[in-house]
Amino acid sequence: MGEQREVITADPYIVGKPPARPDGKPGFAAWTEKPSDLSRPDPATCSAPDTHDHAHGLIRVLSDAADAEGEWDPKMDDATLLEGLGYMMKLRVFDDRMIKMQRTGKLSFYMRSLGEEAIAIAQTMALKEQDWIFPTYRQPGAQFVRGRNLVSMINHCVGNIEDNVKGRQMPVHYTWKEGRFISVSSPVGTQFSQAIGVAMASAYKGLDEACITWIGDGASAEGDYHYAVNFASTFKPPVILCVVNNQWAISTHQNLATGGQNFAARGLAYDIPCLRVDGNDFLAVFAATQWARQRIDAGLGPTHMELYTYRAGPHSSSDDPSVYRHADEADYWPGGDPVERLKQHAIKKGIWSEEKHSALEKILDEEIMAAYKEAVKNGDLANGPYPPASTIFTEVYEEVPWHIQEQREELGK
Amino acid sequence: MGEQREVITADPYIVGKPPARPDGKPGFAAWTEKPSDLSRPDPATCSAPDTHDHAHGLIRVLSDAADAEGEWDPKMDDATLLEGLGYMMKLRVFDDRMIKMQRTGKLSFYMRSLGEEAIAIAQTMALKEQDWIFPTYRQPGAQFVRGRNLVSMINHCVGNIEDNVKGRQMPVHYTWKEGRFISVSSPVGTQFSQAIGVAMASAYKGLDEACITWIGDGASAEGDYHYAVNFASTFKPPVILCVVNNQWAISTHQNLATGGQNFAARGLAYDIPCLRVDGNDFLAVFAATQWARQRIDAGLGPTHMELYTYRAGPHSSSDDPSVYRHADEADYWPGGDPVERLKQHAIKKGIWSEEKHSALEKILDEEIMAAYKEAVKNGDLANGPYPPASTIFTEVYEEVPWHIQEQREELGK
Amino acid sequence: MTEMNMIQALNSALDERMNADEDIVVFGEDVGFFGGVFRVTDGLQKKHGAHRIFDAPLAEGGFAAMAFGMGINGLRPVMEIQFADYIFPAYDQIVNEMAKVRHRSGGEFTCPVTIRTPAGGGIRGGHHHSQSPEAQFTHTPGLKVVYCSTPRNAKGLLTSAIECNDPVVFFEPKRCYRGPFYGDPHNVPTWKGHEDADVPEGYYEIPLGQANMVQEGDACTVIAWGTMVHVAQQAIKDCGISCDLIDLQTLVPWDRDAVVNSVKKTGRVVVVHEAPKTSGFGAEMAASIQERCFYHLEAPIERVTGWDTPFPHTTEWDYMPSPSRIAEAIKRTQEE
Amino acid sequence: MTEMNMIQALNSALDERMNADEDIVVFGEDVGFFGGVFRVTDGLQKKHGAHRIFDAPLAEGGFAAMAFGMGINGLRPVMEIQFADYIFPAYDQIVNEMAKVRHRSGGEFTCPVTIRTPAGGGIRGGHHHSQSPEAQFTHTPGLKVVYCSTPRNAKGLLTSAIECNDPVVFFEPKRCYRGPFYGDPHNVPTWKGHEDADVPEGYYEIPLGQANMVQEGDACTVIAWGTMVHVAQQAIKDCGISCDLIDLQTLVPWDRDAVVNSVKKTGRVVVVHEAPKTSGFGAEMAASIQERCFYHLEAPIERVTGWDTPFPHTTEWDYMPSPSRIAEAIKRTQEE
Ligand SMILES: Cc1ncc(C[n+]2csc(CCOP(=O)(O)OP(=O)(O)O)c2C)c(N)n1
Ligand SMILES: Cc1ncc(C[n+]2csc(CCOP(=O)(O)OP(=O)(O)O)c2C)c(N)n1
Ligand SMILES: [Mg+2]
Ligand SMILES: [Mg+2]
Repeated sequence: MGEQREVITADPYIVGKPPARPDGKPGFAAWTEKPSDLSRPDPATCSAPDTHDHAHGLIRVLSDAADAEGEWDPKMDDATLLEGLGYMMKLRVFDDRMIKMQRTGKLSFYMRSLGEEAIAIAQTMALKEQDWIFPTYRQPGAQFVRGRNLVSMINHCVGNIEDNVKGRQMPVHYTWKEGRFISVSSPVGTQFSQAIGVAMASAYKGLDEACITWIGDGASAEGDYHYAVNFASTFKPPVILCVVNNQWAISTHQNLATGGQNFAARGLAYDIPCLRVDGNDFLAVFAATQWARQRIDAGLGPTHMELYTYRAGPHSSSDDPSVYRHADEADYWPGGDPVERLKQHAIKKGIWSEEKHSALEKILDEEIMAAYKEAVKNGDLANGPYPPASTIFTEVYEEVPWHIQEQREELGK
Repeated sequence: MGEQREVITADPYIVGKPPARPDGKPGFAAWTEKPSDLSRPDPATCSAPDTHDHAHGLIRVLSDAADAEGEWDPKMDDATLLEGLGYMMKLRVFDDRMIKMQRTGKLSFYMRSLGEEAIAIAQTMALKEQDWIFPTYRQPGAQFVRGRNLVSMINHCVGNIEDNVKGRQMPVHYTWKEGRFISVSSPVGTQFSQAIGVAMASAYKGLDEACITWIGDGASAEGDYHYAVNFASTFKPPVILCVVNNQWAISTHQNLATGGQNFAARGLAYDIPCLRVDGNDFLAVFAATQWARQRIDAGLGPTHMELYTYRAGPHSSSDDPSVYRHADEADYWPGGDPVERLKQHAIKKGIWSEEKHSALEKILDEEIMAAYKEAVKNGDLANGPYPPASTIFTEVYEEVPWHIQEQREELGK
Repeated sequence: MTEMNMIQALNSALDERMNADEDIVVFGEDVGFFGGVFRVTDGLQKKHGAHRIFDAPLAEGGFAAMAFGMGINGLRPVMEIQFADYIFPAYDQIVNEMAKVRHRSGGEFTCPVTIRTPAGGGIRGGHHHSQSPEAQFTHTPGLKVVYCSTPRNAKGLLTSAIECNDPVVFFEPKRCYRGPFYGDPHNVPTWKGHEDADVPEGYYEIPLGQANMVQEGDACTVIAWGTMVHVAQQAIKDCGISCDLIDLQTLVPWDRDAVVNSVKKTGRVVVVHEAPKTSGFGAEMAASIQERCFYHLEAPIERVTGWDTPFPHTTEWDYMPSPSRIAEAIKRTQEE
Repeated sequence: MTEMNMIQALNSALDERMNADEDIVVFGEDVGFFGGVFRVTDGLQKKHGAHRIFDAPLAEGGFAAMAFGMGINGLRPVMEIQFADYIFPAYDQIVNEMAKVRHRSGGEFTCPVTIRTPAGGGIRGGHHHSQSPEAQFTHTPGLKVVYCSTPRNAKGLLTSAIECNDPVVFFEPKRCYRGPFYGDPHNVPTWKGHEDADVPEGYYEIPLGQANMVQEGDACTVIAWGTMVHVAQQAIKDCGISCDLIDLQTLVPWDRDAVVNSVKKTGRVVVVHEAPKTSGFGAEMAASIQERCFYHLEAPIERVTGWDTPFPHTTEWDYMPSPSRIAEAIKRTQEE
């Protein structure tokens, strides 16, 4: 890091500011880190102090020239690599479709993963099938890896009668227990500390299960972040704690949210190995997560990592970032686009081409459009049908208690 | 540090344990740190990374031979040194008297500072008169430095009609605005994050005021700890954040409360200079605090420090530590006693003697006994009189609202 | 007088107070440069400076603690919780700390903090963008609790809240930010032309503890706050029964005289709120009214409330009290 | 049957459940080796192992989150909050997370957590060791709320709470740990010889949602929970009026039939609790009873409660409802 933090005022106390507001010139310090900068310590013996450089540097695999380099190169086989590329593309197409549909009122609201697709996808691919995924709204991509049915995802987003959470939560708040994808909750940060418990329960039962969870740069200011890190430090459960630093929390740049611009290193003092990872480098994200999983295999417990990335789109469908950041800020971001970077790498490797890419995009578009059409047969937010009003009263408790039963009868639906 | 953390079980997850339970042999790693180990960086230019060694080592001034040594030696003048010794002795005599009186029912409850007297006293002496003190129950000593009337302190502890908080809080929950000693609150940790606001308000008003606050090793697990550190990192207000690591939180040893045994270093990743200080070394505590205050003078804002000490007595008058730790554990503690260490130093310097010490003890005992007798004239918990029942209803709001007025009338007192 | 929507009225109160009183500082998530996700603080940073109004780190408990510290050290902080659903990480700082510091310190320290927060449903917010947690604060001595309902009382009450030397939790019905809501999601009027959209531009206060008699009648007393004031008004219109409609405005301390006098007149009561029924503030209203007006009551006090369930997303119109549910309740009070 | 005090009864419930069900884990501050500051978990670590019962870091919000995570992943955690006053840092995890996860996940994830916590006054605990915050949980759908009062129901109810597949907040009246409290601080009986100190040693449950009719009478219905059950019993004795005394035991969901049937019989009601009056659970009782029994009521429902102030230290006997205040209220109900 070492970047100078930009401030609006230091008098009487510091109030930070982003590198640029809409009328300024966006600035990001160029990345000097190279894939060859950092060693890959043995995960089965590595201690927290051994990761000092990894917490302060940046783990990369894909070079600017789109080659895979350095000790962290996971040497991914071609099929897996293309699979990952496909999931990222799928998520992007999916997000685009949903945003379009949101504009027509079929969904109340939507949140894209734009620019951050590599994270949940590469990470889920690096984990075992039985591992628990405890996401925020910015990691829906994990579901593609685990093979969730698209129609079911869309049923949820449009809140129709087939929504598996019965129209109770806003779109993007997926639940999918079968895929070990734990219910998304709106209060930011809560999952981070809860993941400790999930991992401890797996360990308690003697199962080979890990739990991965994420928190945003913004939400890492919540108490839950500290609980998670300190409890992970204390009990050493099989958990992977990921701070997704996409630079922004709605309109609040990380320069306003903390004075320590490096999130990764926070775990060192808690005796947890820490990695800072190029979040837009599919291979680096995969490799770092695989390393963390290997630590868990070795019985060593938690890893803390920062995924350094950039929120390329608006916070949500309700947000217009051009009010608070430069409209072209994304163009100045030196970290590139995760899909584009992996695509170029695959092309360079000779296993992919522009034509194949376009063709796949088209297939995905059709697949998603088909799923969408299938889903809205079950209704959508604009037109219904919705889950019946009776679902308001069920599953509040295991059994409906008398007072809720009375209320249900009062509603008479 | 580097001490191996002791655990009861590592299967299926780690559960720590103290070096010894009542039937074991107490163990503390010997201190290898010497007063000459650590440099004293220029407070007006020092950055967080410059304190790496200070966060991981231990700042000491008083050597095992009771000399003042090393760069951190504050070169305290004799009068000030003896003044400090006197305050520590006074606090200890005061605590002893109160514990005795608690046993007779004159107080409901009491908490001593035994073994930790140097902390609040040296720190308050190192600060400016106008600085805010935001204590836990373990820093009453600050009041002696600021000259609080003993009778008033005792009036509070025995909860009589002259208690300035009107019998509303338990003993040791002092409030003394005139001395800029902010009201003690039972929920642990809350003051730590609140201190940020106190410091920001002082800065906002353009006043040369700092705020010092403390939190226990146990309570540092609360969200408030993280809020404080991250807000201090963000706004850089004139605050001194002190973690008092006295090894125990009631029966819970720090080995059960975190896996990272060093509390000091936690602030580094937040871009806050961090010091780890021998908390039983009056001169080191003074010097470190003076240094932090000089940073504030220079407009640089927060310092984070760990005061490494040992809770030599029970948690409170309700506690019997021999149930959960070795009865003689204190004897194994290598950090010595803060009063004894400063006393020996003063004797070695030729400005103090055993006779003077005993004489002062006697004077203090009489002074406190006299204050005690004076205070209980205003009543005590065993016999009353208590603050009138009407004080239940006042100062809940600025003015008594109608519903509370009605209730007061209902009570009819 | 200027016509304002509720957002503008709140902005105007903040602006006027910040002009008048240097001790006011404002913070919360996204309230600085951006002006808040609902735009209530729009333009204020430019006017008053980043040291007076700024974005806080995303930690409600943390900036509540900061507000506490500023409050006891002479400032008058106004903090925004982005959605009332997210006030709970700050709950300890509010109920154990802010609420008690005056009392616990024998009056030496006071905490004049205002906590503004958009609350309530009607925006398809689901579980965690729709709650109306006022009752979770009314049980804590030391806090004042306010719930505005129109641009006019939003300004008047916020001014008083900021001036108040006690901590105030100030709820804003987000559904009514841009227009009143009469219970029909397909009817989305703005505040334009509404008489309560006429808001004084300068200093304007409505004392805390004072209810607003929205309309008078003699057959039933309808008590509501927030969005439900408008829904209840629609219900009264729909059922054609002559009602007193009391907008409580301040829940703690509530306006005893307004309520008791009305109930003594009508003998019938319907209390309406969005929050779940069990232990909602309607319970306190009902309990207190029967204590004070027992011999005047001609029918059971009715509560029309949200259900005792989490707040749903797609089916929210089946959750929020509707004009017809309220009208039914009013009618039931007349049957006896 | 063995004679137990409340601490032993709770310990026995935990022990029996931990023996029977491997999925139970127990944690909280000082509950491990030490056995808890009130000794409720004494000896259990030795018996069941440190992986099943251990000290949590001092972070109520943190170990509530841990309980949540364990709960949704198949365990049945029982966590202790050392004093109910310290439950608020965990409030968000309890009301926004535990309470809602079953519903929000369409029933895919459930959270069978039990939160035990000593509550209430009478031990000179002042502001922050005396609160009785049950009402702050009864307003949250998805939570069950229990308040025990004797060794016998402590064991029976805790067993049911642990077995319950919903999150349960379980309040223990710390004043009654070692003996019942009849409102006279100078009279400190133990549980010895009390009929409710006879507790079954093995599995023993009392269903949640069921009240206990402590004694029967016909002139008034007195409803209480926790310590106040005993104080109310004393008051009934003192005033010599024939009363039904209902120990509610479970507040959510409360026992409608027991309450309604009694009120229909007596026509008069006094609700007693320690917590402040405004928005206390007594408000819900009064509101619900007048809804359901309006035409049977002969007098206003009385609430005898703590005052709407923080809980004091030296003057706590002027704060807690006393037998004489309760007796006065019972008498008032007879006057009409
Ligand atoms: C406890 C809580 N406070 C506030 C919000 C409102 N909110 C939703 S997302 C968000 C910003 C989150 O930023 P970050 O953590 O960086 O995640 P990102 O959106 O960048 O992925 C805020 C303030 C919330 N959902 N929960
Ligand atoms: C929020 C909260 N939880 C629990 C308690 C009960 N309690 C009082 S002191 C204490 C231990 C504190 O230990 P530590 O922070 O190390 O401070 P020390 O007593 O050692 O000075 C506990 C658990 C409390 N007062 N507040
Ligand atoms: Mg972000
Ligand atoms: Mg300690």
